[in-house]
This record gives sequence, structure tokens and C-alpha cells, in this order.
Amino acid sequence: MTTVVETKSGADQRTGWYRRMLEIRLFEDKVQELFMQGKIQGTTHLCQGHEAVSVGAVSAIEARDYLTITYRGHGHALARGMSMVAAYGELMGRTSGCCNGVGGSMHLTDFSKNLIGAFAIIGAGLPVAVGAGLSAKMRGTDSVALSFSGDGGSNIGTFHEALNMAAVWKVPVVFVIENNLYGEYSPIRETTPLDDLAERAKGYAMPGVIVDGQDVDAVHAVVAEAVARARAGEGPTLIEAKTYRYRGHSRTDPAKYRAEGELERWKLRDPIVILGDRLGLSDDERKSLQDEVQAAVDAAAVEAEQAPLPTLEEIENYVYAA
Amino acid sequence: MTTVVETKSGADQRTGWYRRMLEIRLFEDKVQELFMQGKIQGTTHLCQGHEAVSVGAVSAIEARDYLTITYRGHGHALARGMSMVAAYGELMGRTSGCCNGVGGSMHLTDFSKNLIGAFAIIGAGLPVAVGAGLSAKMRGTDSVALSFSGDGGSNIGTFHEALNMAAVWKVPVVFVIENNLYGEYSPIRETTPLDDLAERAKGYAMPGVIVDGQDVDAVHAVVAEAVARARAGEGPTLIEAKTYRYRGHSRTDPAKYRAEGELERWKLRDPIVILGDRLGLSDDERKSLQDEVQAAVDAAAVEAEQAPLPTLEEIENYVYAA
Amino acid sequence: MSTQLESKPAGVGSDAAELTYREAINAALEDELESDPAVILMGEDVATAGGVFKTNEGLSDRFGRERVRNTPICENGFVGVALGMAVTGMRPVVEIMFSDFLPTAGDAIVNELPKYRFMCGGQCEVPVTVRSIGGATGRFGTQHSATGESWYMALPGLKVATAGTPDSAYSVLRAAIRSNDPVVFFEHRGLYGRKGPVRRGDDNIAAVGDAAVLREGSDVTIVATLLMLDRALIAAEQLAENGVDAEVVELRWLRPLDTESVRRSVEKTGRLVVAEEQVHAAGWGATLISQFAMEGFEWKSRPRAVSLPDNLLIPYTPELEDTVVPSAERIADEVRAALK
Amino acid sequence: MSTQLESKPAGVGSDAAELTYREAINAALEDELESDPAVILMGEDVATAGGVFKTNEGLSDRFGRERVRNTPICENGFVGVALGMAVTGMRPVVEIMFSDFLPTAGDAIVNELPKYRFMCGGQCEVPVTVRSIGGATGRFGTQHSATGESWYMALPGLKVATAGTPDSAYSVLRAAIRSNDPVVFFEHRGLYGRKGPVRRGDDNIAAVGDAAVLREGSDVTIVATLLMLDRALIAAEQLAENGVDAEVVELRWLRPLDTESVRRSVEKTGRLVVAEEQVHAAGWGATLISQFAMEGFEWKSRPRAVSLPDNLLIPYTPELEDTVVPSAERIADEVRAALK
Ligand SMILES: Cc1ncc(C[n+]2csc(CCOP(=O)(O)OP(=O)(O)O)c2C)c(N)n1
Ligand SMILES: Cc1ncc(C[n+]2csc(CCOP(=O)(O)OP(=O)(O)O)c2C)c(N)n1
Ligand SMILES: [Mg+2]
Ligand SMILES: [Mg+2]
Repeated sequence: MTTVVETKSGADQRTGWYRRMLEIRLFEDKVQELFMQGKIQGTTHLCQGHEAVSVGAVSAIEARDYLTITYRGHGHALARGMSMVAAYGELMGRTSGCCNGVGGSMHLTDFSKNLIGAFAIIGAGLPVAVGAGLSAKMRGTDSVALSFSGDGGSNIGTFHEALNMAAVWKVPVVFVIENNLYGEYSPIRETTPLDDLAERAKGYAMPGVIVDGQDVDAVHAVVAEAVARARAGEGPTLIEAKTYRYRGHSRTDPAKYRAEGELERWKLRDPIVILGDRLGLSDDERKSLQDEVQAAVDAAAVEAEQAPLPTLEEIENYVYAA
Repeated sequence: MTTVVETKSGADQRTGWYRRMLEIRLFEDKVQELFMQGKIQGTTHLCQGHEAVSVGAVSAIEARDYLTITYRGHGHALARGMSMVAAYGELMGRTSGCCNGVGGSMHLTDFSKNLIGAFAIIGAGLPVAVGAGLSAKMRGTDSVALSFSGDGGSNIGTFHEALNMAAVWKVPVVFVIENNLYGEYSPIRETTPLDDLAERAKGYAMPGVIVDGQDVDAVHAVVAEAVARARAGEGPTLIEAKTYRYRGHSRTDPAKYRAEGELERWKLRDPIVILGDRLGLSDDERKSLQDEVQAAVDAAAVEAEQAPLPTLEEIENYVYAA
Repeated sequence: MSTQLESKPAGVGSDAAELTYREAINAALEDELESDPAVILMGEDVATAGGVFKTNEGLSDRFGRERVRNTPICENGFVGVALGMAVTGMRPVVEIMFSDFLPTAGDAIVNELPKYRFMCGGQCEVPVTVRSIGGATGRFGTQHSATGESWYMALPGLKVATAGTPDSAYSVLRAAIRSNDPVVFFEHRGLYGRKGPVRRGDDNIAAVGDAAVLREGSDVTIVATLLMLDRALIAAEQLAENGVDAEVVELRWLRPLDTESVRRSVEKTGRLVVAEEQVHAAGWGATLISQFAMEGFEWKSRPRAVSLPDNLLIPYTPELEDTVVPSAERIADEVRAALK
Repeated sequence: MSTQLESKPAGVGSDAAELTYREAINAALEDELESDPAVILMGEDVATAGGVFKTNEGLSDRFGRERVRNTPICENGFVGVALGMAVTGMRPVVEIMFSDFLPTAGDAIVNELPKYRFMCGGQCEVPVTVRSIGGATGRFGTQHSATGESWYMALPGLKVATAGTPDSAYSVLRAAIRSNDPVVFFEHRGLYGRKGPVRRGDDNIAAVGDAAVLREGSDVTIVATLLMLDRALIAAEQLAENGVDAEVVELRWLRPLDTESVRRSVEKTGRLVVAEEQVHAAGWGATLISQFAMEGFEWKSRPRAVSLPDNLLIPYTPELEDTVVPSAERIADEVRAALK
């Protein structure tokens, strides 16, 4: 671990992580409610259970660094500092949304925060992150790119193509696979011949690291180290964070394909509880934080909803640059 | 090594290999001549220097096994027993060709020999080979599939996708990468972050084997072993054969990008010479075989040329099945 | 003039059962898996929980998880696998979960499937069916809303099919699977819950290339596919109340394209409105209209198209998605304009 | 009536140099790399030996192998990389060695480049140029002969450009690179050796979306692109010898499509022949003709198309390739038929 990491992992920062993970958890919980009320339509891919990965990793990059996420990206966007109003607004299709409501749940993008893309097509984000990293390098900046993808996504061609280019050009990019053991309804071993996806780094002569995705400190540490390597010009890293999603793949999925007790076992290692314990938070402290964040979540949803819908005239401007 | 292999590697068979390698060499040499005469048009990708790979590998499969090759596939087609007339005919666009002259140099296909495809798009053949192997397995046969591709081709998405599916489904397929150190004009280390592509097998929990591609015995042995594994239901293998192409990438390429002396160094380990030495062939024996094969090559070219061109009406039938 | 149900030219008779479009797809898959052991179904999550859109309910239980096979996420790869299976004796059906992912399998669909038989001089047949599930109205956003139906109609060697009713879902899909050529078969997600009469059985397998007149009429011809077909039928009912007698033609196949059937219809009506869930550029609507223009067809009024706007993509915003995708009302309006 | 050279509306003047189409591409790349450090060129072997088709001669020496960068073989991947560069301040030009490989990059070209700006609510611009090199007559066989020019014209968000002469190669490519939207720019391999006057300089950058009248005439309008444009110009010269005065319009952009310029021409001539190296289905020719049909345009004689046969693919067989790809003679014949 580098000094940078040490500095960052102070108690204050970690309390911030706790709060942010809670915010993500409650944000996602509320999405379900808003669906029931018809305020969010279509589909959505929630990330309860993954909070330590998004918060641990995103907290390891700087404002000048780039970030790409996926359709399961609410947590990462919030971790990057997107306001809940901007996130809810987007899910509601309103102009309060980060993309003015045309993107929807799968496309939380915010260029002002260097969150340069949220991809609904599996694998598509990885080459874009490589491009951002390469561009940073060619423009003489020391920015790095951080890219999230899933276990299922490690089987598509662009995963391979992106890692290969990143390695051969020594691009400053960190790939984080959130291995939540399922790609939609398929358990990893039905689609993938190995358990540890970090193994795949070997095909690119790139470091591969496995980390406990329920442990925000651990995630932060390995990502910070990889970011430091990237920034120092030593090239990309593949990090596999073992995690679990508490909900089904998407709104319509009751996730009946899971083995009995699996969810419950994972919940015993809840990332928020783990950090709360480490920080020595009392029940009361947890409860009052919970209430505070819940109030913020509720208020954000109300505020987001006040905004008008985008107009056809407005969105026509999004097709071509002026 | 299994018994099957032992039986096959008798001296008679190896003399056959010698002759076949010579045939491939002289076949390719003559292609250049036919180009000059305008009898072959377009482009062509010759394989002088690779002969031990095609002959060593293809001789390790049975008639009931499937084979997919690439645009650089003349050698493999001949190794599989395609007549030189059918091969020249195809290059000349005549009905003597294996595809009646509509495919051309890049598409030497012969279903009667289970040579089920020759692909001009990089990476496209690997999934097809996986499909053939899977089909063989599902239909309850013990056929396996053998698939050739190149070093450059190991960077495209379908390579990854095919190996992953083959491994997860334990498909009876053997992938042979002919690593000739260049993808078109680019040396491998300009496009690929490692030298040994067999390393990539690890990402699929599949055996990866490196073999000297100039040594036909060695190639035959490792492929035979992989075929035996596949046939026994133990799944796929990735084999990397280190080899070298003597000519440029394609007809228009003088290959000036090569380091000085590189070609000459490789020619010191010519696969035909190596086997000739092992078989203890005298200069006279080599010379007389050379003359004999040259005569056959010349005769085949003449015969192929006699055939008529396909007609438009004929080739219309190739678009849709009746 | 007749109603939608009575006017179905073939297939739907007294022995028809009411099925949803989803159930019709399921029935077609079941009947083909049953009738030919070479048929298999593969794709992402096709074998679990009936597939993501529940079209495959019961199939993996009945036929096993070898023949109904979940794949990794790798569209180009598994379409290629299907090709390898097809040329070695099997008859694979591949499911592409969203039509937007067809380009992910772009090489397999553009360069391999259609060209394979040709390049090898007719040595093989390529019986692959690619089921492509697409269409807007689901609030799935810009990367999950294409129908994609016209993308591949410029590829000789391929066949391109669509279904706009439960009965065509059943009969066209069965025909696609039985074709010895590669077929991309388009389903519309917005229709899965739609009910209609389906006559299940081997005598209800569509003829490859035939359009179907789903409603006879004399004033105007509406040609449509997929969800637009459904909306065209609704529009026709509305128009009938105003005394306008519209003929509705379902263009089931885009390749081969049944210009003949459309011509028969427009020769009767003299007016044409195409309704398409795609921009007009480079689509089947433009192809048909151009064809008639080149033939010098004499219209009673100029042909018209109801299409997606050329200057927009499908937004997530529910209200705007509904504005952008042509409604039955817009189709009816265009018909009225054609009759002015 | 005037000759090809004199009739060029813009760009080609007395200070024009004779360049080949290849040299014109090279000059456009050089001038853009020179004028903006954000411009880079990437693709397979672009930096070695001038690239596979020698269009990049000298560029890697001059601008270095970072800015002129060889990529691994992974079209979808490196177009995605270009996208990531474009939204972070660069202006990449990507070379796709054969247009047939565009579908290999299908997801990047269909779902990412055109939709990116839209999906994020206009937060970014996407200045990526994809140079796609295609076309038949090279005896490259079925998987290496497509022009592909119409494949992507149904995608709002994308721009689609072509060049049929050295001067348009120069001026349209420079316009494509300067566009803040993604452009797929089509070059035809069969034209690389073709010579013509090119006025090199910043004042010869084509206007996005504008077709060009390359030869004025009053009897008939021929609209063409790429190699067919070259052949249309030859056909026009032949026809002139028989007293037929053809106007030849180069449809440089398929998206935006310059229906306006074509309309101006056909309003004058009353006759239209489109010449396209693609099947007619789902192409720009059908799109134009349909557009005029829907406007109720009154033709002196019905519009016509010279296209690739709908029932064939491009064979390797040299003699058959020549039969299949429309010749200047076939274009002239069709013009004569239009005038009968
Ligand atoms: C190219 C492509 N194929 C299929 C899909 C449909 N799809 C969406 S999410 C998903 C599963 C992805 O699994 P994983 O990568 O493990 O991510 P997770 O959803 O578990 O976060 C699939 C198949 C898609 N979006 N893109
Ligand atoms: C998808 C795709 N991209 C690019 C090409 C052009 N191309 C043909 S051969 C080749 C190099 C392949 O190198 P390698 O795999 O090492 O095989 P080799 O030619 O050395 O046998 C390239 C880039 C292609 N045919 N297909
Ligand atoms: Mg997952
Ligand atoms: Mg090579």
C-alpha cells in the first residue's frame, strides 16, 4: 500500500464511506417503491450488496480521473458524488436527471464529474475506458481511468480486446470486475470455466487481484494501489471483487434460481454492517444515520419529481452537435 | 502420448509427411508464378515455412473429425487431402476448384473431407469449430474439431468467446495458433503484451501447450494428445505452434518490416529439411522427390486451368438452398 | 370488409385457440423441438425461468438443458457456434435477447451466415434461425429499443422474417426454423401479451416469403410489421367506423420481399401507407415504395410512410417514447390524408 | 454541358494539383494531423509501410507512432477506444481495413457512436471518424468486397460520407474529421489509383451534407457514389457522344441525405438513374426514390436503378465479379432506357 492510500483511509473518510454506502442502499430500496408508484418505468438493475465495491473503488480515484460504469451503476454514480436528485430525476425521465431524463436508469452519466459513460451493452464500456486512459496519457495528463464491469461481462469479446490494448499500450486504466456470481439468471460456472476471473489477467501479462468485495477497506486499498501503478505509468490492473446482489437481476426477476440460503449467507457479511462494526458505531449511531439518510433519500425523490419533462425540441439537440 | 499416436508415427507415415510438406511448399511457390501470368488474381496468403504445423496437426485427426482453417489455408487443405487440382482450380476461379471457383484463395472448403470452412474474417472460424465439436458431441459421435488461427487473431473478441464456450461446455475441439510472429505487418509485441500465446489458455482453465512449429513430429505429438483428450470427453486444448512465414503477408507485401537476418535465421530451421534429416534422406532422394512433386504441381496447375468458368446461373444456386 | 379474425387467409380456423403472442412463440419452439431432434435453442438465459421474456417456459424441463442451452454473454461467438452446428447436421435456433445486440454479432450475421453457402460453392446448407427480440414502448432506453428489422434486408443469402400477430408468430417462426437457409426472425417485445387465435399444427407453417392480408379493404393499403401491424389493425377498425375501408397487409418477410402481394393490394386500392417502427431511410418501406416508383405504378394518391423521426433516437423518457413511436392514431391520420 | 473537371462546383480551381485518390486521402490526413494535435489515426497496420493500401504513406514518420498508431486486430475494441478518446478531448480517425469488417465493430458503430451524445443528454461531442475502405473489383472474394455505404444510414446520430473522386476524397474526409459528430467515411479501393485535380487547402473542406454536381446536364440525372460515381462520369462522356446530356450528382453524404440537391437536378431533367454498388433493397437509392414518390414528384420517365443483383453475392471468379458489378455501359444503357 502506498502513502496516498494510508492518508486517505483515515477515520473521517471511512465514516464518509459508511454514509455513502447507506445512501446507495436506501436509494436503491426506494427505487422499488417508486416503481410501484409508476414514477419510474421500464427496468432497473439494483446494486444492494455491492456498495463496498463502488464506494471503495471510486473513493480511490481523484476528480481528474475518468470513470465508466454500467446499467447497474446507481451506486457508482452516487459514490462519484452525483446528487440523488440528479439520479432520481434520470430514473424518472425528468429534466432534473443527470442526462435530462433521456438516458434513464441504465445511463447515469455526468461529464462534470468525469463519469464519462454508463453502458447498457455488455462489454462496451471497457474499450471506452481504455480510450479515456490513452487520451489522458497522450495529452500529457496523469489522469487514470477506472472501469466497472460484471462477471458475465468477462465472457464477451470486448473484455478481451480492451484488456489486450490496455496492456500492450500500458494504458493507465484499472478494470474492476464485480463478480456477483450471476450474469442475469446464470450462475458463473454455467457460463465461465473458472471461479476466479482475476486469472484472466494472465492472458495479458497484467496483474490480477482478487479482493473481498464486501470489505470497503480492502477494495479501496487494492484499487488505490492499482491507480498508483497506473498513474506511475506502469499500466493496467484487473481487479476482481467478489460480491453479491441482494435483489434479482432486474425489476422483473424474483431470483428464484438461487440456491437456498445463499442470499442469507451473503447477508451475514453485509458490507455496511462490516464497516459499521469496524468503525465501532453503536446501534443508536447507526439508527440515526439511517434516519438522516432516509430523509435525504425521500427528499431527493420528491425534489427530482418536481422537475418538468424534457421536450422533443430539447432532445433533438442531443442527436447532433450544433 | 497415447497409443494412437505411437502407431501413427511410423516411418512410412513420416515419409508421407515429408512429401506432403514438399507438395505444400512447391504448390505455394507456383502460386506466385501463376499470379505473374495473370492466372490467379486478387490476393493470396502463402504459407511457406508453416508446413510442419499444417501437416503435423492435420495428420493427427481422423476423417470423421472436423477442420476449420483461414485465408492462409492452402497448406491445411492440401494436408487434409484436397487435390492440388481442386486447390489451384479454386485460386483460378474455375469449376475445377473445390468451391467451383467462387470462393477463391481465401476460402478453400471441402465438406467431403470435413474441411467445413475457410475464413477470411479474423477470428470467425473459432466459434464455428466450437459449434462443430458441440454438434458432434450432441449427436453422440466421437468426432472432434481442429481449428487453426493466427497470433494476430488471438487479440480479437471471438477468440476469447470461442475458447470460453469450448471450455465451459467441454467441447471436443483443439485450437492451434500458428504464431508466425506477425499479424500482417505488425510484429507480435506491437499488438500483444506477451510472447507465449499459450498463456491465454489459463483464462479458460484449459491446457495450453507451446510446440516448435518447425518440427512436424512435435506438432503431431501434441495435437494427437489434445485430440485424444478431446475425444475422451476431457475438453479443449490451446496449442501454440511457433513458426514463421517466409513470404510477406500477402501478394503485395515485400515484408520490409522484418529485422535483418530474421528470415535467414528461420530458414536455418526449415521444417522440410529438419524432417528430411531425421528420416536420413540423401540429397539424391530429396532431389528426386522434389522433381516428382514439382511435376505433379505443374500438372495440377495445367489440369485445373482446363476447366470452364462457373456461370452466373450456377452460382445463383449457391445463395439459397433449393 | 371483414374483421381481423375472419380475414386471416390461412391458418386460423375454427380449431384455433386463443394464445398470447408469447405463448405462440413458445408453441412454435416446442413443436419444432419436438418434431426434429436436430433443433436446439440457445442463448443467454434461455433455459432458466422460461427465458428473460418467458417465451421459453417449460422448454428446458421438457427437452433438457443440452438442447435448450444457456450461453455465456457473447453474441458473435454463439451465433458462430450455431453456424458450426448447422453445417454439421443440427438446426439451431439462437435467441438474441434484444435486437440492439444483433450488431454485437455483426460479423456472424453479416459475413458468415449469409455468405457461407455461397463461398463454398453450395456445398452446405445453413439452417440457423436467429430470434431477435426488439422494439420500443418498454421504456428500455436508447440501447434497448430497436426493432432492427430492416438492418439485414440488404444481404442476399439471408432471410428476414417478422411476426405481428400470435398466429404469424407461430407459423412464421416454424417456417423460419424449417428453412435450410439462415433466417433472422424478429419478435416485438411489446406484443408478448397480445392475444389472438392461433391454429397450432404442422399445417400452419407459413410459406417463406409470403405476406399476409390480415384485413381486406378497398380504399387504401396499409403495409406494416410487428407492433405497427398491431396498430395498423387498430387504426383500420377506427377508420372503419368512419366508413374508410383499409386493407392491412402484414409484410411477414423482408427478404424475400413479397412485392407481389403488396402490388395486388395496391392495384385494388391505389393508395399505400407503410407503417414502420424505424426511420424511413434504408428500410423496407422505402424499398417497397421505390420498387413501385420504378415500375411506374400509378397511384390514386401519393404513397405515404409513418416512421420514426429521422432526427431522433428513442429516449427513455416515457412520455417522449410514446410521442416518437407511431400510434394507431398517427397511422389513421396518414390514411385519412391519403384519402383526401 | 461541361466536362467533369470544369463542372466541379467548389474546390477545384486553377491551383489544383493532379493527385491520385490515394494521395488525396493522404493529403487530407496529413493536413488534419498537422492542423490539430488532437487528431490521431489508428487502425491495423496504419503506421507501417504506409498502411495496407498505402494511403498513410509518410504519416507515421512525420507524426510519430503514437499519433499514427497500429492497433491489434479488434475492430469493435478499437472503435470503442476511439470513442473514449473522443469524449476526453481528442479527435480520432480510425481505419477499418475492409468495409466488410464494419460489422465486426457493429456494437461500437451502431449502439455506441451514434447514441452516446443522445443518451447522456447532449453532455458531450463525439468527433470520431471511421474510415471504411471497401468495394468490389479487386477479386478479394465474398468477405472482402462490400462497399457497406448504406448499412448505417438508418442511424440518427451518425453521419455517413463517401468519396468518388480525388477532390471529394480530400474535401469530404477533411470535413468528416472536423465534424463534432461521428462519421463513417467510405473510400473505394478500386479508386485509389484514379487521378484528378485536387485543390489542397483549408478552403477546400466540404460542407457536411452537401451533394455535388460534378457534371451539368439537362436530359437525365445520374446520382452515384464511390466507384459508381466514377463509372457514371465515364458513362456521361459516352452518352455525350450520342448527344445525351447527363447531369451527374455525387451523393457525398448519405446522412444527412441531400435530397434537396437531387431534387434541384431532377426538377431540371425530369429523369433519375441511381447507380449503386449494392443491392437496391434498403439502400440510399431506394431512400431517394421513395422520398420523391412520397412527394408526388412527376417524372418524365420512371426512375431507375443500376444496382447489384438481389440474388447474388460477390464471387471471387474475376469474370463473374465483372459481370455482377455495374459497368459504365450498364449505367449508360439505363440512361438510354430512361430516355426512350
Ligand atoms: C451484448 C449484450 N448482451 C446481453 C445483454 C443483456 N444483459 C444485460 S445484463 C446481463 C448480465 C450481465 O451480467 P454481469 O456482467 O455479471 O453483470 P451484473 O448484471 O451481474 O452486474 C445481460 C446478459 C446486454 N445488455 N448486452
Ligand atoms: C476482422 C478482421 N480484421 C482485419 C482483417 C485483415 N487481416 C487479414 S490477415 C490479418 C493478419 C492476421 O494475422 P495472424 O492472425 O497472425 O495470421 P497470419 O496472417 O500471420 O497467418 C489481418 C489484420 C481481417 N481479415 N479480419
Ligand atoms: Mg454478475
Ligand atoms: Mg501471424
